[in-house]
Amino acid sequence: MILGLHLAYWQTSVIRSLGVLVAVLLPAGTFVYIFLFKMVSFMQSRLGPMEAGPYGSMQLLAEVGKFIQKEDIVPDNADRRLFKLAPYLVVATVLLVYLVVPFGPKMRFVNFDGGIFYALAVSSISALGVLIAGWASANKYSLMGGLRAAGQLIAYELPMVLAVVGVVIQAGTMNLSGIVAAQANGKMFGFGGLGNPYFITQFVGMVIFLIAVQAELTQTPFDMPIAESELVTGYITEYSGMRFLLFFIAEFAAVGSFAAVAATLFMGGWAVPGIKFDSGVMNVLGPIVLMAKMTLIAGVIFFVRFTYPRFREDQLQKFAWTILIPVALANILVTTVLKVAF
Amino acid sequence: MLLNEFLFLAAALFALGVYGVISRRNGVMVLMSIELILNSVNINLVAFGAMNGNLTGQVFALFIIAVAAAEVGVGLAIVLAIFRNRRSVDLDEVDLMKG
Amino acid sequence: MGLIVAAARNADAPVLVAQNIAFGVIAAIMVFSAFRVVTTRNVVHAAVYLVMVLSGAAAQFVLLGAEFVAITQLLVYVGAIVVLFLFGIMLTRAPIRGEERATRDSWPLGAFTALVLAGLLGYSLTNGFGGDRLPRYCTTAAPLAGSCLSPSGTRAISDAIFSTYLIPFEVTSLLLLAALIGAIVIARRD
Amino acid sequence: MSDAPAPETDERRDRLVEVLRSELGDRVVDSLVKPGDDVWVRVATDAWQETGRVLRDALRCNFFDFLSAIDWLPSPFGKSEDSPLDQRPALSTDIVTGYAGGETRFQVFARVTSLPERVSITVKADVPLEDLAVDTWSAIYSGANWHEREIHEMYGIGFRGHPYLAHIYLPGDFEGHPLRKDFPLLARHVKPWPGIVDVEPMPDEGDDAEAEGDAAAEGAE
Amino acid sequence: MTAISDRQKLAYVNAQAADGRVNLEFETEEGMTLNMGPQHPATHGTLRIVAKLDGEQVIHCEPVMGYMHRGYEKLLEVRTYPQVNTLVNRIDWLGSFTNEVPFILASEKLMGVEAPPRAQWIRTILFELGRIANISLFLGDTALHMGGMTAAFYAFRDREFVLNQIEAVTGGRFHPNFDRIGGLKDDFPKGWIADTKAVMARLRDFCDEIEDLVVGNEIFQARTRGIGIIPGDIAQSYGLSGANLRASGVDWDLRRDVPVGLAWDQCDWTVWTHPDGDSFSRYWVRLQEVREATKIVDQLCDGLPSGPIMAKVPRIIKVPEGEAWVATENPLGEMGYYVVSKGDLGPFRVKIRTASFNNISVIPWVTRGVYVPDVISILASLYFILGDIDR
Amino acid sequence: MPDIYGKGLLKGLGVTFREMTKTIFPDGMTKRPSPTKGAATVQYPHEKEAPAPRARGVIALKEDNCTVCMLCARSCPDWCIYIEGHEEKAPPRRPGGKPRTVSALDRFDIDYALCMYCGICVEVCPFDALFWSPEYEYSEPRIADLLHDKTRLGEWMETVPDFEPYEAGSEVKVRKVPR
Amino acid sequence: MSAFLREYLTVAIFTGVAFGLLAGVLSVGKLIRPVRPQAEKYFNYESGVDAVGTGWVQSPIRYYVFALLFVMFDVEAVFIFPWATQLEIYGWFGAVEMGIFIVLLALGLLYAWRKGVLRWT
Amino acid sequence: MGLVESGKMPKPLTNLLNISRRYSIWIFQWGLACCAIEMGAALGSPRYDVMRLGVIPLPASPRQADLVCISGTVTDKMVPAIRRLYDQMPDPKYVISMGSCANCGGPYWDSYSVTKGVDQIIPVDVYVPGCPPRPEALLEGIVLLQERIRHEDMAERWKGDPIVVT
Repeated sequence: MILGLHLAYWQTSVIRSLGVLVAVLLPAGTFVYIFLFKMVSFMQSRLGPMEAGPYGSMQLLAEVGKFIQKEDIVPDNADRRLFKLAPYLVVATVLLVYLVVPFGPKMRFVNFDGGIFYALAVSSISALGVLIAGWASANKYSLMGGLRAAGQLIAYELPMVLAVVGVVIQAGTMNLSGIVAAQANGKMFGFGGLGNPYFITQFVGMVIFLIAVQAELTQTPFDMPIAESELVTGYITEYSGMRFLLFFIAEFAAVGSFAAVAATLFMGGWAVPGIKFDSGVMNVLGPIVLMAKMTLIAGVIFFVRFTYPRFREDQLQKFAWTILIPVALANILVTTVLKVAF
Repeated sequence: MLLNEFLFLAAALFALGVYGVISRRNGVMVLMSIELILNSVNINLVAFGAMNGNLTGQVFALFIIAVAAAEVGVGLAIVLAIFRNRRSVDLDEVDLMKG
Repeated sequence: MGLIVAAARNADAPVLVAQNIAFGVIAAIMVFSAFRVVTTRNVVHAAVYLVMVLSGAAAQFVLLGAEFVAITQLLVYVGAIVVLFLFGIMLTRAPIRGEERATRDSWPLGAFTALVLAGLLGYSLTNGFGGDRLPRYCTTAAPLAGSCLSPSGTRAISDAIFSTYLIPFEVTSLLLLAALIGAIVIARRD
Repeated sequence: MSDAPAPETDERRDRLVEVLRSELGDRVVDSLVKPGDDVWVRVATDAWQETGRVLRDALRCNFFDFLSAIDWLPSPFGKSEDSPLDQRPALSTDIVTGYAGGETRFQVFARVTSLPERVSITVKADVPLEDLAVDTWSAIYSGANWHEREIHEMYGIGFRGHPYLAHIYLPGDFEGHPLRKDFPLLARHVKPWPGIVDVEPMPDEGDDAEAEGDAAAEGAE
Repeated sequence: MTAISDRQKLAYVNAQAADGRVNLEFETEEGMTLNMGPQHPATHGTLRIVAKLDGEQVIHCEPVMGYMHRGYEKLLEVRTYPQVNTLVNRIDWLGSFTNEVPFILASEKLMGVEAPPRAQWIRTILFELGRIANISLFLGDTALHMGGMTAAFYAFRDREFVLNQIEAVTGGRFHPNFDRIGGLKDDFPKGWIADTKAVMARLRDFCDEIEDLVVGNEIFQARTRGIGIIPGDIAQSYGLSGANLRASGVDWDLRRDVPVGLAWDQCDWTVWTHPDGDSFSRYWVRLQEVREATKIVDQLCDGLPSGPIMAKVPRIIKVPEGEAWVATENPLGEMGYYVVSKGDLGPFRVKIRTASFNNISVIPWVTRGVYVPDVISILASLYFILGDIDR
Repeated sequence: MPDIYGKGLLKGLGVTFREMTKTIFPDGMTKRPSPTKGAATVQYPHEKEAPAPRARGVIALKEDNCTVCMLCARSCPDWCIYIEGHEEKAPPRRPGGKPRTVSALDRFDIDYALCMYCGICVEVCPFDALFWSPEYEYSEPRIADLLHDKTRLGEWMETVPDFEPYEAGSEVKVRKVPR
Repeated sequence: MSAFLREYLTVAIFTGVAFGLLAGVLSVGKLIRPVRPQAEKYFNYESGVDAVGTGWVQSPIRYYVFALLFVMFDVEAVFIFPWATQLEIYGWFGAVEMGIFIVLLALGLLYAWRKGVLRWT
Repeated sequence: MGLVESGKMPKPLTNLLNISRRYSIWIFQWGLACCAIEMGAALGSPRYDVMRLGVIPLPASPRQADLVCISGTVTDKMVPAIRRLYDQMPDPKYVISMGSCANCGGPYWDSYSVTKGVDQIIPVDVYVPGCPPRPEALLEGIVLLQERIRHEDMAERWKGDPIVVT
């Protein structure tokens, strides 16, 4: 009986895992198509993929089909095992972040007490994968790219963590479902009609968080690690075929995961004002609402990416340490004082 | 589960860490070995905490993680200083007493 | 292997079989990785093995119900300290094929010390805590404190820090400050 | 080309030559001034470097245009526009040098400009055949560095005192100095000229230029 | 803004210090050598930059050229004058028509002929169109090298209109082969002038767009201001020309200062200079240059004189013996031909003085002590065309 | 330095945003979106933009006009025109006249793999036998196929556009393409 | 089994499934992708030429200082988070305690700032 | 080892793979001379926008590229680099030779430093004539290449040793 139960648990877990993979790949693919192919093209007065399928909608399938049949090259000088391990690490960290994001009152994969803390911890591991990828390629561009990337990831991990603290102070919990509830049921200056979405009351925190996300994702203006005009493609210079595709997927899945976290932290997650917070219909509606919010945030990320030039490495570090982190600390102090005083 | 399982695991890590500290030439590797030792302590603390049903063990594990961070920071800085002066992180070649 | 067998033998209740197996597998990985940390010739490999030890430790913390410590272990150890290690390694030249001579000539002494230590520890542990069992995992929603192994919430840890361990907490910040300044002074000195 | 008729004298350019003569004495071998157009000065080989210094310091010709060389030997190959089977016409090997004269096959020449005066000068110096080298200008005009490397590669002329006289354009194992007139362009020798195929000339077409011009005019109508 | 003299002084001091370090560092085998090129996205094709690094700081940076060396000066010796004319198009392949003009002018000088006024005006119009086609790409490309990819797309988009106009006249988008000794090959087709004026208006809009998108952007300014400062006297000593020289505060434009017989003196335009000499000022000066060029084209289109486009020259061109030098203010800077003729069908020796060769010879000087990303921005702002360097 | 920090950043976003709306909504925000109309793109394989009539795309040969004078082959800087001909008797122009000697064209090849598209051959041809056509679609998987013989060169003749009239003030006469 | 462990088991299973899927895709690719070993294919890419120099990056010490700062502040964050959840209960006492803690570490940042380690030159 | 080399690939799968290769061609960002600018126009100009055809101009490293367009003059100094970069691209890979210079030396056919055609060093799939070819001409070449990829028999391609042209 217990065995049967365990088996059932296994099965449900596997099914749920596949569900998460869909939840990862769907937004990632959507973002690639909408933003990388189409929005940027429109911003540049052109059309983007048109031939593969109607309006180029099959382009992504073609990409996958192409990369799967590309030769897989591991350079002679590279550290074979670590070279092969690195993409797994990078992808896995991204996937694991998705696990804690709630998509509805019951639509969630795990419900951790320290949900946001877990998300930050897991995402900080990707710096490791990037460093290993850069080192194991035995390539100068890769190594410099890896070092830059890791230096940047850790420099912006901190403002991100500190920006979240403000939300945690306001919500009084680290559980992401709890944060959603706190926003849906909260009051803003005594007015509860819209709940208390933190993008208003934690505006500074959100700006810091989004800037940090931009940097964590190594998107322009913070894309020096993969700055093609300097370091070719940085730490992925030596990767070919499927392994490269894994990095590519990871990049866009990470956009999705950070957008999901940001949407949950600052925009009320899957909840919408006006619909009762924990009604069953939100289990269906919630994922759609969250996806819409994610798309909005990802849109901003790519909008900025395709508009700005990039910083220099030291300017980026200086920006993080002399502006973002002090501001984030001040934000914590202000939030603390407000929370305690009122 | 037995408490001893965790304690044995910690002991094994501790012994390996001690071996590493004594036998490694590379200063960075010695620091890593020290990390093993600190981790074994952490496992012990948390296990005892669970055994006794209070949070002291966990809180102290947190403090130890903080201490480990400080230790690695200073330790690596020393290794780097040595490296800059001697172009080597080989502890055999570095006799600090001589200067 | 022995650990897995031991774990399986110690299975005192069916519910705990899974935990014991999990413990055994993780412990075996940890010990193997720790062994490789102190024996591999390649510094970067050593760092990667260290990551496995540290993640294994985090998993053990989860088994012990210490969720917050486990995540902290990931955040600080894996996400920060190992990265610091890797930076240190890359600042000090890590040949991709590993070092020619990674161990000192005195390694037998180290091995001997470690073996003696392990023997002593094993003996004393078997003597001291031979039959002590950890409390079972709580199954009820509101367990009595201390009677069973329950995940300790972040709030509880926070309460502990901000009541009993306030002084150590503040001292920690002093320690970190001192370490920071010290490390900067050492690293920047030309 | 200005609309006004060229003036007979050109004070600015004459002054350039005068100052050079007063500074260098009889080491200014020859000079030519085209009023309102340009000025050429040829100096002795051993005065090459000093000329540069005088130009920069005394004449404020701070702007460095270029430094180059020339091989006055007529090409022994022509344009290779003939059948490889045919006898090559014997081309003259007499060296006829250009403005301001010259005595040897190779000459280096450089051009600098004085921006405030808005006047440029071309200076030349012979390179003795027995020792193909002159003094470097790279200490006087920083830009001369690469130009001298280029000349060294293209003509084999050395520059004494140059900091780094290495190949600049060609791969390291390239042999020969391409801009010397006796360096053949092999492709032109190997490939038969497609214009040699023997067809009778058209009745209304001669070989001389005027007739062709007429033919073209006819064709255009 | 810091006073420029202070900044230049600082640049001097830094350069001196870097000089001392170069000698020291080259002896000790420390540091890393970063190789960029021959295939590298930052080098516009095939330039190779070998940089000796200390961390991310450049100790010494040496350009390696010759990957595009095609032996122009030798090839021109075996070609006739019409054939030379078509070959030199390909030196600065973005400037198209501007390459032909100084050569033709030098040949005309030797032959003593002068093109009729209409031909000179058309030459000037096409010259300025070539400048716009060239520099508008620079405006986008530099932004691209600093990560702002959208500007490059805008540049390509609006450049197409200029190329269309050039093609409508000359038949070639890049390589017009349109200039002839004594005049031009052909005249404007009907309706061309109206189209051109519309295109010029469009390009002024493009300049405004670039102003908003790139020049005004704080990140771009942070990346370029105070980076890669070249003082005026250093620039002259290296023979920098064009916008690079003017951005160093030297007011020198061959179009204005050394008239060669084209129609620039017939219209009203400004020579822009900038006192700073850094990457930003080079970008800024070029942006203004595009604007001025559109003004010049507009004015010349309005006042185009009627008449023939060809002077009387023999059908087969033999240039009399002599030496002549003509340089014009090309998009990249001063481009001149020193033509030595022996009275044959083709020139005896042609020394091609290209702007880029001198412009990038300053790279080892200017990149000492900067960071790797700055090398990119300095390279981009110096603006070179490989064909123009290597010939 | 800018007076207000961040103003330039916002302006930049504005530029790209305006362009995006212009592309998606070419007829204004109220009409339905139509990027294919709003974008500057010409969708090449499906729609083609006619190049300028003077564009130098490919050289067409009017075989009847060629007199095998070799001028084009001689003035070609790339030596990429190969002409062979022979002399033959042609019927007299007027009935009863003497038979003429004409040069008949056996081979007229242009190697487009080598051609530099300078147009010197077209310019020097005194008999109106060579013309520029703006056609550009003749890529080949085999390089040998880029050598166009006289039949293929003759086929291009259909694509040769008429010469355009000139801008006001010009004194150049407009030529005619022989059909 | 407790709900708490069960959720972590989900994480473990999920990781396993994800890794398995990635490995599966890679091994499917192995079937349909060519292998054409050529010596030069496995040389390291360096813009098309042989690697120049020893290839070892002497990465700047400042990277280390940044990493160090990060570690210290990361540890700080670890203590801030539990505190943040309970702030409502601690009130002013908690605010002051954490204020001291943060200010002490901010002093470190200030020190680094004044020492010039945040700048590159 | 693989199905492809053995020629045992099922027909529908081959079709599928060919189609995906056809619509996903990552073109190496690498230009040599004048043609590079026209290639840049094809890749970067909104008027041509090669991305429509599924040609993605992202990769700056040969490891991720499927197609290299040799756009411009190939000099003797450049030859080893071209060969190296071509070798470093993972199979299956394609080459377009763009313009007269790359086809067989073009205007520099008689130069002492220019290689007479890139097909002397690497195998070429499509030759695009022109000096430089218009961007549309390159697009035509790409469409031609896509047609060829669509009907390509991979087993044929992988038969025998790697193609080495010396």
